[in-house]
Amino acid sequence: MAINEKIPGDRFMEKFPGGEIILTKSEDLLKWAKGSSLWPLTFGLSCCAIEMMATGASRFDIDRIGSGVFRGSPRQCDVMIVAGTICVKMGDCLKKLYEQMPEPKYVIAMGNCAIGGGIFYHDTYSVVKGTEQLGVPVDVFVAGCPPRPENLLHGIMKLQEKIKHAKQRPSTTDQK
Amino acid sequence: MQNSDLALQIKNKFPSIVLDEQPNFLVVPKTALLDVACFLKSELGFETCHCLTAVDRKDKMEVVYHLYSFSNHFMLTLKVIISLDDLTVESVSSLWRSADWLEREVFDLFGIRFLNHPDLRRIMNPDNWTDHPLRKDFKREDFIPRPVTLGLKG
Amino acid sequence: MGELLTVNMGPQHPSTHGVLYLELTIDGEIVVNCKPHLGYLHRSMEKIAENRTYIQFIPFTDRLDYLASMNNNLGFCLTVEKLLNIPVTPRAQYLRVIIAELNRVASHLVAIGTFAQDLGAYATALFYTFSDREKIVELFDNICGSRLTYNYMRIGGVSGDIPAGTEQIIKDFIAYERKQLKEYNELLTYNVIFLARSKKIGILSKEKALNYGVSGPILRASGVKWDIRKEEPYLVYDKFDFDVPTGGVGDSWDRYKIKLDEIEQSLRIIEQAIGAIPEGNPVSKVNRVFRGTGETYMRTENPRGELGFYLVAEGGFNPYRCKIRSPSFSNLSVLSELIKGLNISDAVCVLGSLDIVMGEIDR
Amino acid sequence: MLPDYLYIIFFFLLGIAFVGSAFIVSWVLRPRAPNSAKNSPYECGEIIKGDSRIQFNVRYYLYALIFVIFDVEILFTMPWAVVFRQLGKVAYFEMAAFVLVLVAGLYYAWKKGALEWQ
Repeated sequence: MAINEKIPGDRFMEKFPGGEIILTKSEDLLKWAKGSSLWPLTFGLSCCAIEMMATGASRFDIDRIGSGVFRGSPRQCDVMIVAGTICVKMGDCLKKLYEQMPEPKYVIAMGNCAIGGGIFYHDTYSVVKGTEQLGVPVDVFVAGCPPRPENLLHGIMKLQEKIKHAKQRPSTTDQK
Repeated sequence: MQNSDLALQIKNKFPSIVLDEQPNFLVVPKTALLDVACFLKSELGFETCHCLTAVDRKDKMEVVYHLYSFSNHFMLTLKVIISLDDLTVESVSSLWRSADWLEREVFDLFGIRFLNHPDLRRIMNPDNWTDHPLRKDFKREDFIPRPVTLGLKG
Repeated sequence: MGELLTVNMGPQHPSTHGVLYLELTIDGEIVVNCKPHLGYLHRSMEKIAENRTYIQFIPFTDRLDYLASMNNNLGFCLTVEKLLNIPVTPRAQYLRVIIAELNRVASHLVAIGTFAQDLGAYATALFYTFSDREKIVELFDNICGSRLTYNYMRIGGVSGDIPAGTEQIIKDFIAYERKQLKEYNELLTYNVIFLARSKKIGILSKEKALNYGVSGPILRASGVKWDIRKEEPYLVYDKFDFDVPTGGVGDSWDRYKIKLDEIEQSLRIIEQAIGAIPEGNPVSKVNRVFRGTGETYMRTENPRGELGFYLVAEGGFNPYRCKIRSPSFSNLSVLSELIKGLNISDAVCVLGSLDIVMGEIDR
Repeated sequence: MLPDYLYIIFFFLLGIAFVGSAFIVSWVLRPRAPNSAKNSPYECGEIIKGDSRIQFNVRYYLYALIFVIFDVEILFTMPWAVVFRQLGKVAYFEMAAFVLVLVAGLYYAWKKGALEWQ
């Protein structure tokens, strides 16, 4: 057996002949750890929050992909799931909370309202038309009104892929 | 218990005021609102102010009170007409505590000032806003109207 | 009486059931004063209503009280039918009653789960009640294709008939849910810690409840026997016999127990309605372009209280003014009076027992 | 005599190294992008109202005191619990007496109302 026979399906790890030892770069190990333990911030705004709770509940079980620990304070979170309609009054709170999250942080815009105002795009005076308008960089958009729990799980898996395959260390200073 | 005998009782209690009686609501002049409301609450048993709102009729404003009496199962709709140049009316929050927040919301969305209301400030919109959104003449540049669909001409 | 500290129990908080901002002034652990700030989910629904036709506004009513979307749809459609006096076919009336009561059960299950979570039963109760709710939500998924925002009711009936096997699914669910209710009573309702945490906390007297315009389970918990489905029956509620559970003292435990009993009553209604569904098409054949003049006010029994719609029409396709009287708005106004003098953990308990939904408060 | 002390020193250094390595590794690996909003205190997203440097209520101190007592008690019962089978009956009653004294202290604090918040 060749010394660095690749493990099928993942180009990071190479298997030693004995099979017990796996050789990988520390960078990839770090990315794998970051990706599989994304702690979301409890940031439910409106109807999508109920679907987020349903994803957290026992049937769709967000714990399978490692991000079931919903933290209350932004200091202990990795991902901010913006679930619901962002209103003008809530806009600066959202911006401040995003700033207060420690560095490797990601944003999932869940639901049409968080993506681009959704059903409240026309004839409203108090709705921010999407998270991007607040200057908060969004990593994954999960469409739907509200998106089904499977969509949210798919969105989080897409984020995990994005983290694992990120080329250089994503520091937000040059993320724009 | 119908609108008519209610109007009758109010008329003989306050002979001076001009009461305009419609099929399903009563219109009370602005000045006599507080004493009629007191009378309704104390003698006629209207325990709760179920809903309080305003309608912008472009040339005048209407403040609409839905008062409900649990004892005789009747929902009275009381209206007060306000002219556009003097948008103030007496506050009934001293009688019914539920009117407190409802009046704050009407002030926030319509700009009608409620006199001697305990804490009259905006409830829905940020405090630094100056315009009142639910008025018919509400104009803003970032207000995106829905394109008129071809089918229905509104 | 130490120095007072102002704490923001702010818009982003795990136990405020949405984006509610309570500015608490506390002395140590005791809440001295509470000042609620609303508007963090104000999506200008009433301004939208003035630029939409009656049918186009129905999806927006889903997003008012997003835990009981069917009941909001029902409330709005009944108001429009009363305003434009549109007939409703008998089958549609029975379907509406069954589905509205199922949605009431689903909404109360969420309220019970989050209330127990607020008292420290971290997520265990939530998992139980959410797995029950999943059964109802899956049923709604089969009936109208969506899990949360259904847009199922139409003016004059419902959008589509229920698929073939639905009666049997509902019957199985009723049997299953009754077993679950017994389990909740054993597990949670008479649990010593649960009683110690919620008995005698946030007592709401009858007069104060009426004065603040409180309605729904909270009013019944304070001892007022009042249910719109009994007092002013709409649809076919007068054909079913169900009783109105009222509580004793009006504390947080009573408000919780009322919701459990109401689930039992809703199951009874569904059972009787399932047996008596008449045949016929689910929506009345009417000219689908609705316009009219006049004004009307109609209220229905939402899981959280009396949801009222005040519609003013001036002849156009769109309503001239649509005021939404939301029950949680008045229920929440009692909060600052109830929690003066309690400590913070009890304030969270009272807020949980009031069971508010911010989408309906901020409209 | 000396080697006995060596063990203690060795374990002491091991403890420090263990804790220190955790700090050092995380200090090396974590990205650093401090900005003004991140350093401001977290108040649920809202602007901070009032000042947090106030005289705290004395109740908090009483709670902390009672906690420290029972924390120290566990500190002593832990090594005993490891070898209590070999120590025989006498050590058992000794420890029981120690625990009973503390329970009496708790009973006194409870009846005195130190645990009530009012």
